[in-house]
Amino acid sequence: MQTFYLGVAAFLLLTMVVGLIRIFRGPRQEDRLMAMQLFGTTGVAVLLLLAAAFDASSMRNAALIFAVLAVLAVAAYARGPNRREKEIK
Amino acid sequence: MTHMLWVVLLPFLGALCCLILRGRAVAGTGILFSLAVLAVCTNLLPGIWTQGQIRVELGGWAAPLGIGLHLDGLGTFFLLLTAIVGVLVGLYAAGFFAQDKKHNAMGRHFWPIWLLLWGGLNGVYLCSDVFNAYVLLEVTGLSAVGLTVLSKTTASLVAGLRYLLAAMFASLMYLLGVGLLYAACGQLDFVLLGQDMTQSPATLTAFGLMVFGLLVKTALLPFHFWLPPAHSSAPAPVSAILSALVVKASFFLLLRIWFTVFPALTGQAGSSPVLPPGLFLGLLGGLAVLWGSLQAVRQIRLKLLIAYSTVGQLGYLFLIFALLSVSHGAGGGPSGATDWTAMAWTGTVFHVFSHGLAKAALFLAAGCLALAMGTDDLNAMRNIAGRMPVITFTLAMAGVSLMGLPPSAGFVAKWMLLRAALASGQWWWAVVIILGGLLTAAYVFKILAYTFVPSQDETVPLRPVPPAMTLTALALALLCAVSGFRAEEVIALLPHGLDGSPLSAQGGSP
Amino acid sequence: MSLAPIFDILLITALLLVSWRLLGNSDLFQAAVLFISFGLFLSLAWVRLQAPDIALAEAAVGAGLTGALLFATLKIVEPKQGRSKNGAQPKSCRLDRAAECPGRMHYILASIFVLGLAGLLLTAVFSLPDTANGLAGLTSGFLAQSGVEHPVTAVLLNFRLYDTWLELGVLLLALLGVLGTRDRLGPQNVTAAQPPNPVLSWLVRGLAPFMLLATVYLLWLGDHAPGGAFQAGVVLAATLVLLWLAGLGSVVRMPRHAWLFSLVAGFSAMLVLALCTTLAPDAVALAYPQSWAKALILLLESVATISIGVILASLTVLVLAGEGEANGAGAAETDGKNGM
Amino acid sequence: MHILAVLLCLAGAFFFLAGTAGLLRFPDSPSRLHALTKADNLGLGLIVLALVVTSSSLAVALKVILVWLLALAASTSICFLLGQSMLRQDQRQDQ
Amino acid sequence: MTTFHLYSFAAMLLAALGVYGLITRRHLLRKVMALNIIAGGAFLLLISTAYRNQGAFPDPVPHAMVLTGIVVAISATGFALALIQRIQKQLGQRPDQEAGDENPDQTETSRSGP
Repeated sequence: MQTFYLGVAAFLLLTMVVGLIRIFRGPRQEDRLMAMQLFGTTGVAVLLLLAAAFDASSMRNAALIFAVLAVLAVAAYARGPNRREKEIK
Repeated sequence: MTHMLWVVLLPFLGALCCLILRGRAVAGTGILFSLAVLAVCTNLLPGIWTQGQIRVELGGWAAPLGIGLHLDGLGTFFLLLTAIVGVLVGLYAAGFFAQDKKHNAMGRHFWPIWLLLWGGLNGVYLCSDVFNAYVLLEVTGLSAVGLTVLSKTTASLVAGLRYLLAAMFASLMYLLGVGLLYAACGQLDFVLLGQDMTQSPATLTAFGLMVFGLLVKTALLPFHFWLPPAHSSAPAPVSAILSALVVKASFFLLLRIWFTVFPALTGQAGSSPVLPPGLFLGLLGGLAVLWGSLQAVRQIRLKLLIAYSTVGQLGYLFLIFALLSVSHGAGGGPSGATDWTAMAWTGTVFHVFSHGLAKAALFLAAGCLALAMGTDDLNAMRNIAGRMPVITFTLAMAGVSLMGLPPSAGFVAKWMLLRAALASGQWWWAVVIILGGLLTAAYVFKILAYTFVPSQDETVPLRPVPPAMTLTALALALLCAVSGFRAEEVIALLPHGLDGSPLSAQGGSP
Repeated sequence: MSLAPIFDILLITALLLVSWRLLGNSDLFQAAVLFISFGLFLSLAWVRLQAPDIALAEAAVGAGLTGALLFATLKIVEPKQGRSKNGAQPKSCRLDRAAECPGRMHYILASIFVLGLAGLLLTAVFSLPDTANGLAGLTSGFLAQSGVEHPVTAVLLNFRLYDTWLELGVLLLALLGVLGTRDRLGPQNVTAAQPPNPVLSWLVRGLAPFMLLATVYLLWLGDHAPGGAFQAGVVLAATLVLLWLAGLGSVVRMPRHAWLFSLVAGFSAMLVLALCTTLAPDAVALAYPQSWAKALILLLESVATISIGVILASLTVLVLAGEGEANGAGAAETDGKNGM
Repeated sequence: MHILAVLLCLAGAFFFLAGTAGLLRFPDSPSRLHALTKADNLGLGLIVLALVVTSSSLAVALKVILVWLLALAASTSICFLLGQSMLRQDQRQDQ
Repeated sequence: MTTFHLYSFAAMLLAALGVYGLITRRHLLRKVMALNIIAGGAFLLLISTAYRNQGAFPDPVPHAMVLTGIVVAISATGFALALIQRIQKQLGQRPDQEAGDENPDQTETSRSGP
């Protein structure tokens, strides 16, 4: 079972590497952030799988923190229009 | 006996007090703590005198596991220099930051950061652990940048950012070296690492990386790019601290890494590499002496001139690596070598001391001038000699020491280095030292010449300078000269310093 | 376990690819996104190398705080990020005059230098033995006397407490440095320049209790398992920043004295320990009294968690607020209404 | 039990693959966003289910489920924020 | 190729890449990122070093060092970014002006206006 989990984790990692293309290409910033978001979720899955494979419960804590704090960067990005932009309008 | 952790504890405690207090109490508290630190440092002197070196294991955990503190004569010299300059700069700062409201706001931030910096510097002089040294490098680096940007001018912000990036880069290179060293040797203590250091690609690379990082931090010639803008755009007391003290801390660590951690690689323990790395450092140092002084001659802003002078004067410090690499590489009996080995050490330590005092005096005097005239352009300094004689005298005294003219402390330093160079048969370093002295004379006389030029309009009003500021600058310059007059006493202290200096530290067990 | 090398190689490819691309391309926004991904891949590497302590910290720092910091700076450095009609980057942020217009020579020299460095580093690493115990043996030998059961916590809070103390000083210094360049003394009443997004507020309201619980949990965990002051501190910091972004108060609503106290609490607690142990005639500097070790470590860790959290959160909030520092009255009102 | 877990895991991996494929192949940003929101939550959900089935204790199972729920909430909000941000920009460009 | 060697090789390559980026990239923000990549390399070296231990757990000392390093790195990064912002703000107006007497809104708005 351990090998199987590792295999699935490796596969998910592969999808992440392939998904990098969307970050490279864009074209919109939101596309890049979307890819990052998919990375985040995939990363959580990989962490959970590795936790199961290595039987290390502390890795699940890392997954938990990961799952939640992915919001932080996007929230910092999508902070509504700047004061400046509003003034221009 | 006083515990040596006090020299770290007290400044930190002071920093916290200054952070929490508000208003006029801040400067008073800062000065009070400065005096206390000076007292503690003086108090440590007898212990070093009798025992040569002191070692403490923090937390009661012996070296490979825990962190040790290690104080010897060399460290004591640096501690004392920091304390003397620290107290006087503190007194100066009390006047400087009381000028107006804007400076008041700066002063509120100055004291906590400066005292944290002081604690970090003292920590470096006690340090005996490569990773602990990394954290201390970060403490000193971040606080130095924090002080640089206090004036909030664009120039100082840009200089501060460049300084920060250089410092981060330097400490990361150092950390990379620490990682390799730990991977190869499995421990972190200076003395223990030095005892079973072997030559392998990993340790050699670690050595290179750590030295590289420290060279960037000490601003040796090709890596000096961050120093002149940072030191010249900071507020005057900060410039004095940066030039006199902060660069010396990374130099101190370099001495430790070079002579204590890697004695086998630097030709200290008999085996001599084909091309001693010390020669390379000496070469860069020699170039720095000439190039830095030459640049200083070309400047027309006083603070920038003094900052370039720092680049040049720091070069002298690196001659010791070249001088000593040959001495031990030759494998001659220590009896013949000790004589001028000791001279090289004495000269270097003396140079650290005299340059620290003189450079602090110069920057403080420049600060007084800038306050009085509103600029530090040399052209504006016409006839300043007649109108501000004390400051001009300070500039002259400090300049005399930098040049290495006879009665001053700088003279003793350069004389010792010169004799060491000649006695060890490396006359070319003597040429560098003399040439550097001449160039230094050129820029010192350039400053003085401007102050004596009679000016057309005598009416440009000068802002009054608080006596606390002029007098502290004068005190530093005089101290520099007095320690030259009293050279015998200071040198008499040095053998005790040498007992604990890395040369013999290998013999003593931790 | 034959699949492990495949996983390793994929992970390393990803790390190198991301960092290469991050440094290479011209779009700063893309670089920022890649930087966050870099943090993510790095924490996978930490987990793979059995360093869950690091993975926990990296999850909060790499994916959370750094990303927020970078996006905030981008907003100011490149206000027209993404939808740029004139893609010119502001000149002002290229301060390195020597590199202002780097010629071919610059690149060639840099390449030679870096290739040499890489060769040196790879040779060095190649010469290292496959197995070595470092200080692991000593650590586990003295673990029983340290007062905690988790070796990393024992190293941080007991064997090498001095480093941890100084490191809290570094944190404090970074914040003091930032405050020194500002006109005001703290993040009090600093608000985002715009009303918070209602969905975000709703989400954060739900998440915040979980996160605060996770902070306490991680702190408590540090005694016997991966976790502890650092991890709990960075999670607390990220939570506080999230609260601020959602317009829910956070560090900006702390009374000045409470805020100042939390900043210095961790550093001072260790200072007090150092003072007491240095002053006491028969004590060893920075050594815990044997029977008190466990309790004192827990106390120090709790205080350090608060300090790390508040310092990092204040730092991030100040950077995030950026030009919004001079708070608009409207935003302040919204903030007041939603304040916790 | 194991077979069920293996199947669930494979299905989850497939959804992640589909999500990545959608991210790469779909022509415009909104449709990519749609593909993403479904794929990653379902993928993670299935893998979590697999881990729950094989988990050694109730605590582990609950924690894994908690991770999934939190990730669900977070990713939904992220996608909403991103969609909103795209919409706002499009409006601005139309003006 | 052991796991240790694989990851420590990667670490060294990352560090070298970071140095290259630091030297050749002009934008300050990217220099900061390059520094963080060097830091990542240094941390990876330490952690892979710790992984070599054959005992029950990896060597905890490098783990502690990296935890310290991560927090140091994030605080220095935050400081650097704050400085970059401040410089940008001040350069957006007139260069070499004192920070005390500035009006951040005016020039910023006019500069970013269409």
